[in-house]
Amino acid sequence: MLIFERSQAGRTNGVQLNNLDSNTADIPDNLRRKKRAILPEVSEMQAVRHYTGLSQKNFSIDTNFYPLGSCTMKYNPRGSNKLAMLPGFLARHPHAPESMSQGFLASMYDLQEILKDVTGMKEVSLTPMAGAQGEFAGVAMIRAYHDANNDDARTEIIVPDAAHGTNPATAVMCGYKVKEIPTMDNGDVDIEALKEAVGPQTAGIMLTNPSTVGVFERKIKEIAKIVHDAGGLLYYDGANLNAILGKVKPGDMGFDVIHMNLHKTFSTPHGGGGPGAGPVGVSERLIPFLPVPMVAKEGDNYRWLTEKDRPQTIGRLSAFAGNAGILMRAYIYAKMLGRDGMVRVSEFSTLNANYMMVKLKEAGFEMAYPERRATHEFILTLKKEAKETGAIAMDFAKRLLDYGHHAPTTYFPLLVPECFLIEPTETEDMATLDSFIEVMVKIREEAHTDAEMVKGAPYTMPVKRLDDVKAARELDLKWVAE
Amino acid sequence: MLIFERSQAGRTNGVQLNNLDSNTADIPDNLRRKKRAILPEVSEMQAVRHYTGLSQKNFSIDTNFYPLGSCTMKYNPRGSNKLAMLPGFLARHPHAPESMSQGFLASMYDLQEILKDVTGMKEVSLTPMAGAQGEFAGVAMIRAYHDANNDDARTEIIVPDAAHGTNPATAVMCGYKVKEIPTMDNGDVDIEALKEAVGPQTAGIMLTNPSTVGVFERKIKEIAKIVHDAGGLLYYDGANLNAILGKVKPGDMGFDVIHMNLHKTFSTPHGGGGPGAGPVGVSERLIPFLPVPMVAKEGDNYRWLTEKDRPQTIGRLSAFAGNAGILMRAYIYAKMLGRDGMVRVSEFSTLNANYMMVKLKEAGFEMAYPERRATHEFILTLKKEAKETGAIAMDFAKRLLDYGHHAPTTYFPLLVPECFLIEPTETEDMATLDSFIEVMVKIREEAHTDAEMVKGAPYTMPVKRLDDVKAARELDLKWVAE
Amino acid sequence: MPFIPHTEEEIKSMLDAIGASSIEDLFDEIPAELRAEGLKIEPGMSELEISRLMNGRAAEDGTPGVFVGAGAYEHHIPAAVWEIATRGEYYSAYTPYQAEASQGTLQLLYEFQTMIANLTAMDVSNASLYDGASALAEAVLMAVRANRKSKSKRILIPRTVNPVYRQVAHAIVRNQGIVLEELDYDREGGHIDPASLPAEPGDFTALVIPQPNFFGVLEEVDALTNWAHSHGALVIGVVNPMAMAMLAPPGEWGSEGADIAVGDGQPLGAPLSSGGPYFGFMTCRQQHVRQMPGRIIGKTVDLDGKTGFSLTLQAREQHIRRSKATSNICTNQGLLTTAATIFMSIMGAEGLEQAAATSHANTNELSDKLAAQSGVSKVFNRPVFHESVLKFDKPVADIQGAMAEQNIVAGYDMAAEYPELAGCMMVCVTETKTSADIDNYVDNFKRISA
Amino acid sequence: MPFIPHTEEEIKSMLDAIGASSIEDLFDEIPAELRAEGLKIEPGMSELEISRLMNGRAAEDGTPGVFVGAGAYEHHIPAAVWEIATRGEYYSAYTPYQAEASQGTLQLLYEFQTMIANLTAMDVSNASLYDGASALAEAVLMAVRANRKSKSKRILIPRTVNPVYRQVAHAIVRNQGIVLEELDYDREGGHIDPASLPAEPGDFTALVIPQPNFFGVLEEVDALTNWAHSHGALVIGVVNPMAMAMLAPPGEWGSEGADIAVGDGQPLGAPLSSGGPYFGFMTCRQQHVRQMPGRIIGKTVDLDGKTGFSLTLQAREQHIRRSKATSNICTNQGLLTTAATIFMSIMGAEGLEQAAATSHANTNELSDKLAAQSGVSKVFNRPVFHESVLKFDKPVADIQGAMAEQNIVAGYDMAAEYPELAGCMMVCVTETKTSADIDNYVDNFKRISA
Ligand SMILES: Cc1ncc(COP(=O)(O)O)c(C=O)c1O
Ligand SMILES: Cc1ncc(COP(=O)(O)O)c(C=O)c1O
Repeated sequence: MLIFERSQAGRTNGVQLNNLDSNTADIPDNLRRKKRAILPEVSEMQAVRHYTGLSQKNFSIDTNFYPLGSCTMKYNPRGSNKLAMLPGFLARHPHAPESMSQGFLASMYDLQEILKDVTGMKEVSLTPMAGAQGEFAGVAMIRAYHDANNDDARTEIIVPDAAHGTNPATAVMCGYKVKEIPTMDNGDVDIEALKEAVGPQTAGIMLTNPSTVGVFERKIKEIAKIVHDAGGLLYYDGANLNAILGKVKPGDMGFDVIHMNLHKTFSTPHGGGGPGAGPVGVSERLIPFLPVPMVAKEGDNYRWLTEKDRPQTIGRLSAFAGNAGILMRAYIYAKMLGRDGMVRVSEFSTLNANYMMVKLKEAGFEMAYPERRATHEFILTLKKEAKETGAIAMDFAKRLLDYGHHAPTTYFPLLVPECFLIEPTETEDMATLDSFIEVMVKIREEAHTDAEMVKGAPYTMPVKRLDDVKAARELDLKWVAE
Repeated sequence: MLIFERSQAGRTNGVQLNNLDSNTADIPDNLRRKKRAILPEVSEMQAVRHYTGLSQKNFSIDTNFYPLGSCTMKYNPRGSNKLAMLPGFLARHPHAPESMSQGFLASMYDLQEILKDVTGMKEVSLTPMAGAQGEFAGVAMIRAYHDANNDDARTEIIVPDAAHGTNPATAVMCGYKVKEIPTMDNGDVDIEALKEAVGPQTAGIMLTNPSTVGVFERKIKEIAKIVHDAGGLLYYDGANLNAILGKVKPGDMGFDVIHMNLHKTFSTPHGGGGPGAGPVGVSERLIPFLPVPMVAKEGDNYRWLTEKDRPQTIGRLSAFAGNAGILMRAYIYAKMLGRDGMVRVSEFSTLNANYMMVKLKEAGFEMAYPERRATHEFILTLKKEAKETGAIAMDFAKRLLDYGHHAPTTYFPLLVPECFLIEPTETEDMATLDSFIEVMVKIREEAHTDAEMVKGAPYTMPVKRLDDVKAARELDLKWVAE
Repeated sequence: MPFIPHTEEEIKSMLDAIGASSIEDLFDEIPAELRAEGLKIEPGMSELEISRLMNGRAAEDGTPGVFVGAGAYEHHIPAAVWEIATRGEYYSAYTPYQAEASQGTLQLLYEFQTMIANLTAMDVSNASLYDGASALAEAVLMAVRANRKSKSKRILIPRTVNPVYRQVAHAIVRNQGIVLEELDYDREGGHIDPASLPAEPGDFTALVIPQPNFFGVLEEVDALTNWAHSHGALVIGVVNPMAMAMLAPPGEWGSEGADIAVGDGQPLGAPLSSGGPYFGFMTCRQQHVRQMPGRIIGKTVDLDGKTGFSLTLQAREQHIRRSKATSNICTNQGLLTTAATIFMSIMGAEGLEQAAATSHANTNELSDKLAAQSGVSKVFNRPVFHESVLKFDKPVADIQGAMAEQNIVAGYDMAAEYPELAGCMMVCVTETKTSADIDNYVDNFKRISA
Repeated sequence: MPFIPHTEEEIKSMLDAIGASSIEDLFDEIPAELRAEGLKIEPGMSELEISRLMNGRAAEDGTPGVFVGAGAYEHHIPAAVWEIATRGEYYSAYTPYQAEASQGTLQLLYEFQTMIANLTAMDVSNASLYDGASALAEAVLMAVRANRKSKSKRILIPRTVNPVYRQVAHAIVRNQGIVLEELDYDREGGHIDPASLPAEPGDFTALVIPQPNFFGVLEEVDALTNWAHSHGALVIGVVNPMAMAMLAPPGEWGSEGADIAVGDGQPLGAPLSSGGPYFGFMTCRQQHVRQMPGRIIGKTVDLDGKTGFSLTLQAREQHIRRSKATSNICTNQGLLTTAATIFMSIMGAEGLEQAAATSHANTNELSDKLAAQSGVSKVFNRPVFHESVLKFDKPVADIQGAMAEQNIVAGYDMAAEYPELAGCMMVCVTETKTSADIDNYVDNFKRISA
């Protein structure tokens, strides 16, 4: 039932009304709203009951194993939430003077410093509001750099075919053409293809390392050289940074610019779709172009860095300074981890992934890159199962829900048929991993004995399988009173 | 699965450990614990997931209609919770000096004043920690009063047979014998029986008004006179105070002492079994006996009243000053209601109850007191249905759960066979009441067509009907490792 | 180990299963020369320790009296909003890709879309964008895609639009050859005077109309909308959603209504929180829905014909369309739309209206009282909505500084973005303030000006 | 209308259904002469208004440095504890009378019982009582029921038991002819010297043993337990549950262990909160379980044989047994046991141990540093646990007052309850304090004594 269907004309929530007859006579009639907007008219309890009830229809990290590859669904510490929501932080207006903002600015400054250390980059700007905006900032900086050098022949960005969709979409938003290069059977970038692809038209390359196929790009130094020699810059998509924290630094691999998905690696909540935070870090030569504002420390004092300090900045990407409350959560998380905790993230996420990969392999599942180590994630292909039983990866995914596990990422990257990209993360315990593996074996058995049943899954969710085609064809995007 | 079954020896929650090697060498060996207590060894995420999952197995006001008669399950405003949990309140140590406690003391003082106004009593002590402790305080004061008068022949407390179990149990705790008097067919106390019961042995009478059978005791003035004339005092069980807020005051009815269940009338959370708050209010003559501490205002200053100020007090009932955080919530709620809101509580809880009663009567259900107005609650008897179909009140109750409504109070008061004591409260909307009525009709149909099915209910809960006999016979009260 | 559940025994048995002798072995594909030497950051803190640190920092910033808006507004948020929104099931869920296991979030977002579409009186809404500023950038890009008749990629954007919004839009669209052309405002009215618009503006793709504008001044939205439409341009409204409870919504501007409306959802349940997270919203006419960026939820049915909700029109999005997507946007502000949906449900239209009206009246009260002081005057003569620009004889920075010492955030200094408004400060007083607070402001002001 | 969902139309149609012309009619059974004239309290406040009021009051009391225990201890509480405990499904549920719809609370309480029984090393636990003080009263009543051999109703209770606990026990049990007879303590040790116990104490029903005692001093629990048992009396332990992570638990005292153990659960996840809500716990030997007051949860099976949990042994309780019940207790501290269960799960035994050990060491640090000042000395020479009584030359009230001005709650004045300890103050320093905090205390102390 929709909240609108619980609504009753004339119902109000007295305790949220100010009971004031405020004078608004100065607003001219022609600019006034004529008819009240249709919003729910429910009591506070009705709203609480409705949205509490709805919440229970969700899977979430707080209730389920959620091994979504690339998305990094790990425990979101409640301490981060509570502390980021301290009244003093929530009450701070973004235009409050610096003298009234030292606690906040100190935290942002410290976070910049932490991110510099873990990425090996020279400077960091926190302002991008998610990974994709970080990518935008990064590629825009690459462009600004070439523009500053009057190097306007560089019109192409190279992107591996396995890349996340945000990569090519970002390149286009920055006015670039996208040149795709293939991934080899062993999961590495095809170096020969890369050599052919680069040239004076190359503005740069966008890479994820570990890559989106769940392996570490071993030839990264060679790739860096090829691109740099051609005059291009290297962009690092930090979605998988959690796999290498404290082990390798993107700066050391030769990257010029990097974004970090703090909502992944630094475990801020995904909130059913955000908010995120996508800070960018750069090597020396891109410093002038970083988006503003940033935070500087002068003596014991913190202050904003703006266009005045950075005249070559690519500019601003948000009305204020990005998703500050999310940056706070990331900062708190980083402080709780500290030096050793950072390394443990990469170590135990890698341990968990390799354990699952080996166990699933033993159980007879086929890996996309069987010769490779898993990083923090790995890819399994169900093409054999699909062929033998007719139950495809999507069916396995839906059936997993019935067993209480969220499905891994399906059909990404696109180059591996019927694939599951599985990322357990470091916060899951062995018993949970074993349970997932057991369930996978069980579903395969079910597919062999009763494929139709598996293809009809799920059965235990609030709804059965949904008709996405109808959703797109007969668009119904808002409730309208009958 | 129990939390202990998720436990794994050697697992710790690093972020909650202080990582300190504290010196405790001064504690002698013979007084030290030898073996670590078996507590869960789970990660924070495991605990969060476990207890989030468990919570979803509960019905609650935030998720379901919960018309438990006498218990008053109404909306617990989230504002009360948030404000009572402000850091400044949570951090206050009960032994903090008065100079550091004025904000807290002011709130408690104001609450005392509000409760005096709504009950018509002369003074109020907030310290009892629930209704039953308020009852204890009240009856203990009656005893202290007689003792102070050297009137030691008074050994009996009169209690109607419909009274809540805490009433007779309390009388006994105060060293009294309990004399039961019957309830008449119209729901009123049997005045003739009362007249016979009173005498020089009468210490007092405990009454609930509206009574536990859901009607207003019309002869209350006469009852008061009879008991007072016999030298006894009148105790008012305030569990149903919500029914008469702003309409009648117990003080005006002639009561000498009253407890209030703030967790009912003032909508503090029931928390799966508490905490409550059971302040007591008294007429002039019992003031000296009130339990301490209380709060006094002197000029602009607030201070504690203790044994020093009240040498005749019955004493203390808790280590500090009762369930302070719950009193805070009640205070905040009372302030939000204010003068008019208080009256609306009684008006709309009464409207809802009468509406349901009439509608259920129309639908053919039998009322225990069909000639009477419902107060904020009313009693329906399913004895006809039980006889005709074999499905008893308990079966109806369990089947209601399948339809998403919590069952009303069943088999209380004991004098009405197969009864439901139904209290919708003022915070439920008409559509919800209609839905409950509809479901009742449906269940009755089911009972007629398939009684076995109804007797097997519920079917949609996390467990089917539980074996209470086994629970009591083969006691298993804690988990033990195998 | 913080957040890691592994026991020594489990680690051993997992390594055995893998056939590795140490966790270190699992990193053997990383070239040795790349391996980091370890981090320099400090050791980890316990929750107790970080609590002490953060409590200290929060206390340092305190909870001042806020009398500034300029894009972020301190409205009362019912306690229920965040107590529900931070329930783990909302807080710690991912984007609802597996619809059957995400009906909570999906239905909520469908309700959100309905509420925002109704508030703006537009046909359809998406399920959020990052913030108001970036939403304007997306609206510009969308207008260029949607207005196929216009070839100029020329967007007219008044200077009365929030200056940072304009900067953000510029930063985001500039690389695609789109030109943002400023329209200057009327110095008396603080608005875009329709009479000043050129009769022959040449080809342009869209006109941006703010309501209220950055100065709080109300624009003549009907005339502006009709003018743009008469020249074949689209209209992009930039609105404050709280104001929509009182002001004519973009869907009703002029004879045909705006084509796209965007804004920042912050007033709908997001705490000030140093500027974020907030959320951007975007609504449009039905015919443009396939050009809309961001996630969109649709109603559908399951195998049994039961109603359900899922992400729809995904063929616009980057994960399907890659370089041909309407935007690169992926993760955005889910949790904030959750809070906003609960907020709007609890407040209702009447609650929004009262909050808006009280804020408006409070701002008038303060600006009237200030303007009654010598050396202070109102800058614009047009009607405003809950924001007001005042001119002071005394330097604005001095006023701000002195008021800060009284724990008051006094206002927004106009000089940086509007050199012609040097000496001017903009104030905003929401419903969270009482007359006593306003008098306290004025008293302090008098003291520091004396 | 605050919290009332009725619309005018609904009210009308409900009244029509009832056949009443106004809501007022529904009160027609109340005799007219009793009708109240209305209330004098103030009109209602909106949530915004009450927020302002309460924020102001909370700020007034502030967040001082707390260096006092004496029955309430400021321990760190992981954020997860109350974020989960205040989920509506726990927060707004009733006592789990309908077991099938309350498995969440019921299983949690079964887990709670296990944890508390394990912490105290006793056989069984109930699901809570009001607080530690009233739990002691209930334990006394229970001992009288359980010890059928003793007829005296005479309970020996050391003066080292928290004085308020003794007062509460007295207030609650006095009307039943039960006598609480005090045992005096050793002035040097601050404990009950086993050597001082009478060889022929006469019939007594039970001995109460605190551990640690109110002074923080450790009692010789083994000797005391054996002495009581040798005289046919039961032993009631009163313990701090956090201390149980380090100290021998009541179940292991003497050769047979205590018979009943009670205490206040506050250290297990309850914030100080001005003294409540906390919770009392009670554990006992299996053979006494039917004498136990309060709710008890048992494990059982459902119709399909699946494990489930329900309230059990209800025949002890007032709602079944009425005047013959073991206690009148009904509603008690459910939400606090919920928090405590989550707290213990997250902390684990090791977490409790560390918190206890750090508190202990911190208290020693402070009391050593204070005792090193001139005019200050430790009062007792026996080992303590995380609480320490010190004697001062300067009046205690002056110290408390001067420290309060430095935002420090300095300690507990012993004089009121122990006249012989006039001039003494008891301090307690939990793990929430650092050495810097302790030094700050000492520095302030030096300054004010100078
Ligand atoms: C590999 C990769 N790159 C980029 C992104 C985009 O990040 P965001 O969703 O924060 O915009 C994602 C996340 O979905 C990703 O997995
Ligand atoms: C009529 C009546 N009296 C007394 C009580 C006891 O109150 P409490 O549960 O707060 O101890 C109750 C509540 O259950 C009740 O309904």
